[in-house]
Amino acid sequence: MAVSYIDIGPLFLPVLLGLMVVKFFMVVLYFMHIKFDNKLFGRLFYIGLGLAVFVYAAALSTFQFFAG
Amino acid sequence: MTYDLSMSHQSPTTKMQAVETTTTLKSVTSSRLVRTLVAGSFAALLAGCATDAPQDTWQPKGSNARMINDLDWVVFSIAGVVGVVVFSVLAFALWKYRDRGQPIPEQTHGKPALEIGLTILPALILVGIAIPTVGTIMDLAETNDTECIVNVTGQQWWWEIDYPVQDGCGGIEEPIVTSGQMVIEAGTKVLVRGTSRDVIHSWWIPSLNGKRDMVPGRIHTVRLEADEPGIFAGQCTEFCGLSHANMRMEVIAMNSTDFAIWKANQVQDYVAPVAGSLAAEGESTFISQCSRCHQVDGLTDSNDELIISRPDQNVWSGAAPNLTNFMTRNTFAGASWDLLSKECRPGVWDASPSTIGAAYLDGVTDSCLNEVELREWLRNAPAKKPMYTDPESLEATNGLVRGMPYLALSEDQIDQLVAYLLERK
Amino acid sequence: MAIIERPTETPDVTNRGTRPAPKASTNYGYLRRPVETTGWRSWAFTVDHKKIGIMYGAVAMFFFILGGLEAALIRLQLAGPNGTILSADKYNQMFTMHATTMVFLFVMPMAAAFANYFIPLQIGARDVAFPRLNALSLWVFVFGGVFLNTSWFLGGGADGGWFMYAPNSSVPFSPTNGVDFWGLGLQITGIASLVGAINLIVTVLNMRAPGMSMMKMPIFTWMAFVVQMLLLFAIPVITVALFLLMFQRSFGAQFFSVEAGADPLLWQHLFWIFGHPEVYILVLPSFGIISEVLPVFSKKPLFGYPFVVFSGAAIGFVGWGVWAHHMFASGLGPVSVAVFSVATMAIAVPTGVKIINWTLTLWGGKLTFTTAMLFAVGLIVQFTIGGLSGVTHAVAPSDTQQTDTYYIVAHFHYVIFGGAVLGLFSGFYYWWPKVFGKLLSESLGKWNFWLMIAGMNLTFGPMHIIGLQGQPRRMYRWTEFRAGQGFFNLGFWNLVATIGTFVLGVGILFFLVNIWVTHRPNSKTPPAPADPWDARSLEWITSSPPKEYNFARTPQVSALDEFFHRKYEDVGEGDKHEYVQKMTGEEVIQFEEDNADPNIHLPAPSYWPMVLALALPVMAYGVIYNTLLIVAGGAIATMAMFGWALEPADAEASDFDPPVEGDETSKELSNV
Amino acid sequence: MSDSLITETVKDAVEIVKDHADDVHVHDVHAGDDHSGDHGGHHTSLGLSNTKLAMWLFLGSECLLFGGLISTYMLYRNRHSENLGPDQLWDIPFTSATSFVLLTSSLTMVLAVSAANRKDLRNAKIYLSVTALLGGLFLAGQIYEFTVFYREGLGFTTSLFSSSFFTLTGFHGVHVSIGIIMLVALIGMLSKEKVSGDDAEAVEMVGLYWHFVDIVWIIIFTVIYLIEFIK
Repeated sequence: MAVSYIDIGPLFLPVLLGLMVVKFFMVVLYFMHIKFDNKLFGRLFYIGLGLAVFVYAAALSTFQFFAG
Repeated sequence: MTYDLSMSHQSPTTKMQAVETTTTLKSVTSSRLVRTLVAGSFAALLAGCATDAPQDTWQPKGSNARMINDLDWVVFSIAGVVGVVVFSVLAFALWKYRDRGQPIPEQTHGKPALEIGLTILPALILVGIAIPTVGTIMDLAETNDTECIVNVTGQQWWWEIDYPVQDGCGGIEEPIVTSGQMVIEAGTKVLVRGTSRDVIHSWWIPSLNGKRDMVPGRIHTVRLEADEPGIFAGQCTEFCGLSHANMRMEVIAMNSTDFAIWKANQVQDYVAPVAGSLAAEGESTFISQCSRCHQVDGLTDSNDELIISRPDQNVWSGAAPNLTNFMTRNTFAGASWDLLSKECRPGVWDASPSTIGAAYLDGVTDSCLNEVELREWLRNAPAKKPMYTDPESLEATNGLVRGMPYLALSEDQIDQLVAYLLERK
Repeated sequence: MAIIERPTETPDVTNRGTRPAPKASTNYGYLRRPVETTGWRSWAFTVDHKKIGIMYGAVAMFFFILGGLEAALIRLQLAGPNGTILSADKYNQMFTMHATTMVFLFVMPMAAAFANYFIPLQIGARDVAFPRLNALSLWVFVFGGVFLNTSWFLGGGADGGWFMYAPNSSVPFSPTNGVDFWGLGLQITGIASLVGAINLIVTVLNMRAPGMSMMKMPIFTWMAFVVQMLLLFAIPVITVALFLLMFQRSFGAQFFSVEAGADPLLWQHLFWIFGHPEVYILVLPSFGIISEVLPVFSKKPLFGYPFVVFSGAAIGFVGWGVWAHHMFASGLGPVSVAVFSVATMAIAVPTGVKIINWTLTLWGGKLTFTTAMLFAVGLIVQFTIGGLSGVTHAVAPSDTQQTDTYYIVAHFHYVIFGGAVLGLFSGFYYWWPKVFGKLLSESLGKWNFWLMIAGMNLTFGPMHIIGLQGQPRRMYRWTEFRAGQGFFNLGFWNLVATIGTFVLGVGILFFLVNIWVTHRPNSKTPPAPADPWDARSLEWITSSPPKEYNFARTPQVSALDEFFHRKYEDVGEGDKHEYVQKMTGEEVIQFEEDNADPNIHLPAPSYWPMVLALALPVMAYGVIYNTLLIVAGGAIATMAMFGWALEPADAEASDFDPPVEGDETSKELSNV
Repeated sequence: MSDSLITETVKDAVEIVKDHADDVHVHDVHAGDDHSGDHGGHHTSLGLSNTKLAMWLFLGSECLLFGGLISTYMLYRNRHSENLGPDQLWDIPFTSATSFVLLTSSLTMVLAVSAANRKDLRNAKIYLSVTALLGGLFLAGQIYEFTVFYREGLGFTTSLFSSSFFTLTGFHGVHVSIGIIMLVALIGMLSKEKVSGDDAEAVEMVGLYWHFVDIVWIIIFTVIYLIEFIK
């Protein structure tokens, strides 16, 4: 959390999101045993995760490209 | 209005065959063959049965609609050919391989090379369609070349059309506000900027361009250009509630001289009715019954003060049609009913491009008024066009009406109002 | 949870739970298990996937008729200009509820009926992975559907269209409770779909008979599997949208209030991200059904099985990238429109692959035109027309002329009626003897087929013309001024469409008559033979109707089209093929029964699924009428969940009435 | 992530097609060989636990649910009145603390699962209790935070920002609450030996759910709270 208080300028967002992703996958891979368990469990979960990231990113980006 | 006999003749018979399906097993092949043929000439058929429906999407009368139509023909032809091929192969297989006591066929699970080939083929066809499609999308989105700006605002259930002050449109020095009918100059590229005051509506003049939703909180643009003078009908096509079916609009294109006359007329000073006339009584009825919502520019009250309507205090969408030049339009109530009587209507609507401007500018005269329906409307508007005016639903809108309420006008008052409105030119 | 088939001699392979199963009598409170084998209780509390499948089908059929009546009213209203049969308000409710009913209460549950009944049979399982969850899905769907339709009696149905665009769905624009019923009803049926999806996916992945690899699975199971994956991921998206709508309408949130700065396109994105996969959810099960039927009546395997499987999966995946083609006119920028337009064309490729494969399945076959086969061929023809008109509005500029007109109505009815519904009917005729032990009449079936085909083409064919000539949809009336001139004007085609509706209705009536004729008390229809169609897949290697435990012994699978290969042998040499019958279907089944498994263990019925399902509409009424009901419903749900968790999957012998003696509970399963 | 997923899937697909093309009648009894389980055996075709498969499917589905709510928030996060936006309201040190509490509960959940796997039910129950307690603490923090916001004038219906914020965090809170109920029920059922089926598996299932709720919060905390500091 200390990161919040150090001014690293334009790097802030990527670093923050990078840390988020790292932490996310640490929990999924180790705490939730995806790394050690049968691959199928992970695949089923990643399909959902991937679809979510894809469709919602695409939907939000159409609001950005909105050109009248 | 011409009725193209050469085109409409061959179609009906073939079409009837298409829908006549026999019910015996024997005729599987024959009826399927018929359907195959029909599917093959699908595109031709649909054009064939054109009956000059005013909203026909396949009779473009402007540049954008023509761009779309050109693409349509390519796509429909390709689809037609694919359909013919598929149905021919299918019909042949059904006939050739019907059970005639042949032995059990080889239990083949397929031929990968054939499969891959037959996967690539449709992909190539679609690439062929995709390229002109993307090009057309970009061309249609072009708005930099427009020469005139007209704003449209949808609300339940009519379109307000206004012309902001601009150098375009041949110069507009004073804003013009009208409703239901958009008047433009033929051959001019018009930029329509649209939005909505309540729910989503959609602006669609099929013979000029495809539709575009007009969304509250956003401004969407669409480009219109009419080749020649004429009346081009359209309709709201995004479901917008109770009276969605009664929300229409027209675009009237005229030559530059006529358009200049129309513009000048729209900003004319108010002419009060002759004192003591029926119309003068109508003016006071209008002030007492209508002017809270409907604006008539230049109308003054007994203290000679301008009357400013406040539809925002009475109507949920916050607007009501401006009636200053009511009788210069030839439809009313969301362009759902004609102001012109049945007898006079063709004189304007079916006029040739060279005369239509003048015919339209004549407006609605005493003898040509569709008095029956206008009176019905004044007598009980919600009965003619469903609107939310019952107390139960008014609660949800803080007592504001949606659409025009029942005003309980007497027949005398209606007489007066009709007389008054007839002078609003 | 319920491991439903475990021969006693097999050790617990998971090596985990070693404690003996808890005693039923001491574990789950006051209610004795409902173990009746006859009467309504044997249906209401069953966990048997076959009974659940039949009930799904019956309820869906009821809603089909209801939705059909709604359609008939719509068409009557539009038969002539200025129709007066329905008011504008009632008309708007009618088309909203027609679409909602047909999509959510007919096609989806009917596909669920087939999936429930046939997936376990086709993969050689004794039941689904979670039998009680299966019962929960059924009852949640039934109560959800009933809840949704009670709106007719409580102030009117929803009137915003099945797409329910914001802000027209907000309270000021739709002040009755119709939209609330709609939103909550879909939430409830969504739960049914989600639970069912998880259940069936686990079943397919984990309950296959020995030897049945994924690529030896019958094609219907494959397509149903893809559908369940689509449901699994699509339902939560509509759930979000419906929650936002509920918060907007019932709790004053601002999600779609433009005055507060909301963007109405948010709803459209959420709705169509769900809505487009939904289209494939509707048609893929029928694709699966006819992919079973065509090979059987062509005496030939499905051509290019792996291609059909992967094109099905590809449709499933690409289907997630095309939702915005429902929004070409809604004001997306040209870049987005171009991207989605091209993506939409891409999805035509796998769809085309399917049509090509079906045609090549027929090619070189030995075709018999039974009713099931006619419906399957009918699907190919009608769906192809729908597919081709679909390509014409994948082209975004053309779509701006076509969208929201009757051309679109024509298109999706060719796709959904011509695709999904004809496929379901093919399935009815093909599997009727499997499910009910009697063959439906073929001659009535042919009347049924030809009237439906004639009816649908008369109804939906003219809509192409009506639409391209500019008649928008969702209008409670049309006028002569916009109908064009001449005899073949829009008025003529509107009338033809209405007449077609009644032809279609008569066609469907023939189906109901067929059922009646076959099953009426003094019917002369003999029991169907065990293998009436010379079928190819696993569900036929058991009696018709199947016993509670499905298979006398768990089948060993060694081939795609296992049943065919057990019956026929290729005695040809080299490239020459000659097939001789080594066993009849009856003999194959007899052989299996002679080698029956000694112990079969099935789960016992339960009250809890129904109780839990009942809690949901109670809570939903609470949202509309009184918060106290939410609390009451929540309490019922909590009680049901605890009762469920504490109830063992299998009943004790002493729970039966009269108590079952000794080991017999786990033998023949007369108990379930 | 998705890259390797795609290559893996394609690889499998190729193998399956190859296997299929070789000989469709081949007698293969190694069902679902592409992912044969650790446990072997044949009472499920993959040798996997039905319940665990179901749980992962459910969690995959939940990604789409939270994705929709997060997207709604992202779209509307700037639509609020001048002085009632995230910058004025967020108390990052406080939320960091409650986030830390929730993350810690994931650790105790792992310990509970591992204890249950060792059949050490006593410790498992202790760790489950600590997990529930930490979850409760997080929830209490969230409720406190909500009341502070409310007192500063941010109601559910105040603005688009407030509606979508409360909906998103509220949904997460409901998930945490359900998790706590599951934990407490599990502790009770373990004590009275009423878990139908396998104890360790039951603990693992609740654990998977709990970790998921935790990783959702990782995303929420980043994109909703921390990201406001870019401005």
